[in-house]
Amino acid sequence: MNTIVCKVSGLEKAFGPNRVLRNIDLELPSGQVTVLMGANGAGKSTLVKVLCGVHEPDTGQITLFDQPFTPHSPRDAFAKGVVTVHQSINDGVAPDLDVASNLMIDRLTESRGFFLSDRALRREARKIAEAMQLGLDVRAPVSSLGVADRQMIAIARAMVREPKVLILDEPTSSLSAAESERLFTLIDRLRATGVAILYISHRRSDIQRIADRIVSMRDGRIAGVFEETPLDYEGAVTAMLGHAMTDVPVRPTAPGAPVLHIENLSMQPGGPAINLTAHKNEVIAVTGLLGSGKSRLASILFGLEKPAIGRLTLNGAPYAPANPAEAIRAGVHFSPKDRASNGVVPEFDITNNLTLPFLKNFSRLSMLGRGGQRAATRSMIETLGVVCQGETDGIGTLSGGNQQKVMVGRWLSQPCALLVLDEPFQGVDIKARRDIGEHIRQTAGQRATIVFVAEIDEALEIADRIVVLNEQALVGEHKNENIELATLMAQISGRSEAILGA
Amino acid sequence: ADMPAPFDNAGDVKIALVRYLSTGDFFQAYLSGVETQAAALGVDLRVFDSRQDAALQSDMVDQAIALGVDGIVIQHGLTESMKDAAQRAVDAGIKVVAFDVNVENAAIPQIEQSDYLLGKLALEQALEDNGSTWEAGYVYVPGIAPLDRRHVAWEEVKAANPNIVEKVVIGTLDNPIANSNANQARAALQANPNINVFFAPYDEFAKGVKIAVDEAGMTDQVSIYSADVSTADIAAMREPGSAWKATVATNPAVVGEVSVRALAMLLAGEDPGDSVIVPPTLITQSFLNDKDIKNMGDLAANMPQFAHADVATPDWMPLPAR
Amino acid sequence: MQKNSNLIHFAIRYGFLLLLAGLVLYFSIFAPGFAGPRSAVFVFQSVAITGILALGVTCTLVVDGFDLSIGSVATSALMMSAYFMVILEQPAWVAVLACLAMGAFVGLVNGLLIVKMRVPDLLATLGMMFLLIGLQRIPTEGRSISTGMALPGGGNAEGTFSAAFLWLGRHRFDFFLEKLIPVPVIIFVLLGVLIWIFLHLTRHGRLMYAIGSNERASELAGANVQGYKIAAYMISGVTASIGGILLAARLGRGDVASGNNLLLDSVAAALIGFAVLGAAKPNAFGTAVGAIFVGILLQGLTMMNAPYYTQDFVKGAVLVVALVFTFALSGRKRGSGH
Amino acid sequence: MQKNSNLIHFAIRYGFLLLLAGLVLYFSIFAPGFAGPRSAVFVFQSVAITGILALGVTCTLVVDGFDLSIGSVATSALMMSAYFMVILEQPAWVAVLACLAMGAFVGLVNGLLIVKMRVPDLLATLGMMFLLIGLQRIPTEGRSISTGMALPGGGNAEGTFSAAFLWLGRHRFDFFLEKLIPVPVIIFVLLGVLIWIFLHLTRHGRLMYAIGSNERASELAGANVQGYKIAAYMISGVTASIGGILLAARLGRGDVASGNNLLLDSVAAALIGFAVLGAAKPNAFGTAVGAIFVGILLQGLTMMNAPYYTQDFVKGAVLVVALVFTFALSGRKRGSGH
Ligand SMILES: Nc1ncnc2c1ncn2[C@@H]1O[C@H](COP(=O)(O)OP(=O)(O)OP(=O)(O)O)[C@@H](O)[C@H]1O
Ligand SMILES: Nc1ncnc2c1ncn2[C@@H]1O[C@H](COP(=O)(O)OP(=O)(O)OP(=O)(O)O)[C@@H](O)[C@H]1O
Ligand SMILES: [Mg+2]
Ligand SMILES: [Mg+2]
Repeated sequence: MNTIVCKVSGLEKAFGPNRVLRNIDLELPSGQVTVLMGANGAGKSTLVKVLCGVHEPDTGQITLFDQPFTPHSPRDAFAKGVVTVHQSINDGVAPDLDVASNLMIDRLTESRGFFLSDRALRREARKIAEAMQLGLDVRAPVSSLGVADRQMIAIARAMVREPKVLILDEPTSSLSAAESERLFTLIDRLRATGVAILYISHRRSDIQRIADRIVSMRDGRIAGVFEETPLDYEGAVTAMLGHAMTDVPVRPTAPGAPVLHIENLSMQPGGPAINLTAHKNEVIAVTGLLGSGKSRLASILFGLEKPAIGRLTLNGAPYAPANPAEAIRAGVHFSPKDRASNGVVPEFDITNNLTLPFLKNFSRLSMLGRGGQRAATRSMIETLGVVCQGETDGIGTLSGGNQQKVMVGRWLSQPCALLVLDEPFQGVDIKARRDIGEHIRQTAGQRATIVFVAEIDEALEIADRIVVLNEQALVGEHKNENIELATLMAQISGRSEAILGA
Repeated sequence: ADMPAPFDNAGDVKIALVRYLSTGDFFQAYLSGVETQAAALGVDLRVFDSRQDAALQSDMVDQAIALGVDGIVIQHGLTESMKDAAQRAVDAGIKVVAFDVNVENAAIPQIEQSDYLLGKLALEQALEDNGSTWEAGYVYVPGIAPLDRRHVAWEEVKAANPNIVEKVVIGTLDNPIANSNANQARAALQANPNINVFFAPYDEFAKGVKIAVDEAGMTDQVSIYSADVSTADIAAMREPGSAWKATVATNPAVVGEVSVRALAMLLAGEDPGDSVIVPPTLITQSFLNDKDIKNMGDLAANMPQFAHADVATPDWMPLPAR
Repeated sequence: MQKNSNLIHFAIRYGFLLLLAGLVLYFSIFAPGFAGPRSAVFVFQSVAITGILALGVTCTLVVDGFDLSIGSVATSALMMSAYFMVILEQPAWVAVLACLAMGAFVGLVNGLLIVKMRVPDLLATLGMMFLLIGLQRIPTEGRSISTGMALPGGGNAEGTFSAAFLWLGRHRFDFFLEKLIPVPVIIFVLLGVLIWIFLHLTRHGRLMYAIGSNERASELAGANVQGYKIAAYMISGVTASIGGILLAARLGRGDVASGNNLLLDSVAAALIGFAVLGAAKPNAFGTAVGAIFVGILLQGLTMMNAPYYTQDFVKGAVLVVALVFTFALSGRKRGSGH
Repeated sequence: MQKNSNLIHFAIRYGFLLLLAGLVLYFSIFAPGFAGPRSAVFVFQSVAITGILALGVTCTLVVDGFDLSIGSVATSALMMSAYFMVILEQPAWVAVLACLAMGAFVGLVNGLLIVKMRVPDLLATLGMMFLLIGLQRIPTEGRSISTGMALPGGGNAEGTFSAAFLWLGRHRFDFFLEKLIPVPVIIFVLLGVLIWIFLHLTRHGRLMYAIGSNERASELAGANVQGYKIAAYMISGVTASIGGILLAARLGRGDVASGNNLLLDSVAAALIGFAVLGAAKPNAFGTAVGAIFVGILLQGLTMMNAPYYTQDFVKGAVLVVALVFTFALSGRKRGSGH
């Protein structure tokens, strides 16, 4: 029998009137991966933050190896062997420092020595990077890396610490399949050494791959614990939602008039040429590995970057936006990935965050009409099911998934010619993903829609047509009907060049 | 040509002016006096500006020594920081005079504009105009050497005239000085509506007090006495009904000339005396009005004792054009 | 518990205003002559110029910038207006327009340095500050400018500060009482209302706050980030030059001065503004209240005959206490995601 | 293309140092007496105190803070050391220790205000600045302190600045030439090396940079963020008080008016440091070079007989140009993902 490493009982936590954790009992056995499931805003991250010393609980006990455990700071928790990778990537790395320092920050905080040898630091860091198969130059500044690499750095740092309890809060939300798999292999290794792992995710594939037991949370309560093999995933989902989920298969609709032509576009000088046409009433999912060029393509569509060559036409007119403002004026809406850096305005409430790009629509002679803003926000909160106290809540008080809903809702709130969404489901729970997907499909008739997703499940759930990018080349196109998953996977990973011609 | 050595070869004589304070009209005029006298002598003048950094000022003396100058004029500064530096200069065989700073050195003549007398003369005029019973306002910022010396005169006059009631003391050196003091004076007048004499022994202070008096509508009631003068001050004193009744001043340009002349005498082996005092002049509002004086030039033209000081003027000394 | 948090909420929101009211009450009782409309107007008058500068700083703070050059812009405007009228003998409106243009130009250069050349704001505006302090003294070789002054080229300056110009600094409008409200106060209040409307009621202001909170997100939401940042520095430059013009009109001469105190006092006012109504961010109303707060404090202390050095001390103490109060109670941090 | 980018890289890294070298060359040729060991020592001496303060500011900049109170800490130390020796008649070491303790205490209070009370750094240190400016004048009612001064309570101050204390500011060590290198220069260089080692070669320094780059991430990684921030302000307070002590030792008197420009000049030095070796972030070596740069510029200009007001102008112009150069070329921004 596995020993219980960490035990939580009767835990309560409230933010003002909002009771976020209610009477939580939880056990983390050694050598097992406990997956915590719960809708956005259920209280998962809050529970994590209590465990790792960011928040103090109102009442309740935590024990670690049967000793009372009351961490007052992350430092405290660290020292006792509770290591956490947080949900927000921005909470993971110091961008102005190089990779080596970032991999070693936590060691620096507790080493006894006074002096620091950069060479030794880099040597250690290289070891970590190798062990975790990071493949990064440890001298590179983190500010030059993308989110996925940043996330991997934070994960790598946590995993090599020989933790007793490892907490991973949605670690794969910005990773692609290959990296995720790498992560899972490492988790397997840690599991084998007897570490108790708490893993939070909304992704079915992750959960099925990694879980030894599932704990479902609903509205701040534990709604069910599933430990018998085979794990009852459906049951866990039902417990976390309070009702069962039914699969609604996508029925591809007939595409309307063409909206966007991408003609012979190369992202880099000498890169492969891309041709793609997006139609009205059509949802295209672009999928591919990390670094395959998805974000790059999305940036080009929104005027953030210039293609090396090629041209774009939007509704028949040449389209070459110089900046986001021009793109929006031309009717292109774009929800970027990495909401914390690129989307959320932390000092604003939900209303101002949601209406930010369209303030002009809510103002007369530049004077803002607060009423209109709030009404529009209320309806979007309703549509997407944002869990909040009201439309004037500060965005920072929302859970990660709900912030993401606001970010997507921002661009759905006004009609447009072309909607581009980069990883719109980052950190969004299954139910909400369905709701948002449905809403996107329902409203797809007025525009063309391109969604960039690394997860195939997500692509299958939303798209009429799935397009595969590999190394900045378009290597496959599929109508979302009876897709051969094996072919799709092969194209994504670029294993079979032969398929290109097909 | 008929000057004593080393001025027979004046082009080779190098002198340095090492300044502590430089910002403001007084210091600008002083500099121009130094420059004109140096030009009249035909010597090479270098100016070191420490901008109110006393430590830097003493370094600058060392710099001047290193530069191999023949004479140094020290303009203002702190006794403690300049004493040693001045001694080093003397040790290096350099002739030194000091303006308005006591470097406690017998070999160094003091040029003074007698701040005490500035205060004293202004207050005597105030007593003459207003009798010996007033409610007074006073502007003072302790710790500033010339103001401290003018303060001595105020203390004396207060002690001698028990019916002078010091109602308020204000004063700040916040920039712009006139504006900040106007704000303070305005508050003081509001709180003490019976004040009838304001002693503001620095023209920036007086300017500020005048603005406050005008704004408070007390122009007829209050009289202002100050020290120092500039073209702008003349205009302010001459405004119709101005409360600014008198000021006492030495001509900073003259003081600058005298400083250089005293140094030249030292260089020529003559003794200007331990202290060279440039006497101040009383300038009243009525005098300015009577003579229709509009600026410093007019003032000098109408007031010979202001325009020139016959101090440190041996026969051979070339003077700037009068 | 609930009650307690309501109390704290109340304290955060109104604590500072209550402090202000308490101060007014205290001085009204203990400082003779403090209470009364003239005295009140005078408080406004004494802070009008700092307040105007502080409003400009507020705009740069909103876009997460900072303008260290305002003090020197104000003194440059002071010198420049005098130069135009006294030495170039131009009419008042030319001098005023030239100063405003100068302020806008300096703001533009600051903005371009920061936005296009990516020089950090503190650095760019510090450099500009030194530049202007030097520049404003070159035309007159460091002398103050007043009618009749000797010109470097020989001869005397013949121009005068025109009555129209002096009116800007000295005229008082009748308002219940005769000759009560001076022009600078009206300009201060007007500018305060204008900037308040701009920052809080228009979409431009909202976008500026968004830029200050997350620049990249705002850019991706289509905001013209560079444009707004430049605009903020231009507003700051123009308000500073307005301050300088009013200063010149009050003093009636071009006074060489460093403007350091103007800078510090107006920054203090803008920062105290954070504490007003628990805003915890730059805001125009708070800035105006902050400026008035400092004015009341200094006025009261002067009336009670406190020596000048205690004024700085009290100013600092009240600033610290007021802010500890606000920030410690409200406990807000820059938003952190999850 | 490659070559071009190499060139740019070179320009970013060494441009500023080349500019410095060019300046030295220019002055050596055109300013008589500029070249030479004594002149070089003057430069160091004239920037030693500013430089020491700037090193402290650098530490607060590293943790993404800012300390506006350093100037007033320095003048407080100046007054305090004089007060201890002249009025309380204490020996030099007591005065020095008291000043250092005062600096550390002020830094601690700043740090606590910022870290525990969550008062924004600019605000907390601005308040502290006003507080200290007032406070340092209260014991002597605003007068300068020198031996023989009249005491407020009657009688005269009998104490003196001891020789040991004055030694700190005035002694010059022989080094090739007799009496060449003054103590403050040695202290400046020592502190520079110390702080450089601390920031760049110890794990504490690295963590401070991490905190400055992302406070939250560092905290979650277990760094004692509050401790380090407080430490940064304490370092800043102590270095500022060292600056004040040296100033007192050079002046030999507690002069209330000294130290006005310390704040801005040392901030300028620290900010110029960003441009050195293309660091684009606060760093001790850059700060020291920045201070020396300003010193050389002013020294050279003085020797070329430039009037004081052109010095500010040139200082500003060079600052702006050097920085535009670095930042525009390097084009770094604070990191954001793709
Ligand atoms: N600092 C805070 N202040 C106020 N409310 C908060 C705060 N942090 C979290 N909450 C609230 O607590 C609830 C739970 O948030 P939490 O982040 O734990 O959700 P979650 O389960 O992690 O959701 P997600 O899957 O979206 O990450 C939400 O309603 C959120 O609004
Ligand atoms: N601004 C940039 N400068 C240099 N290289 C870049 C830049 N942006 C992207 N790249 C590179 O271009 C390639 C495509 O990156 P991109 O971010 O578009 O990939 P992606 O498929 O969106 O991956 P992800 O899953 O991380 O979003 C990567 O090799 C990346 O390193
Ligand atoms: Mg969460
Ligand atoms: Mg990417």
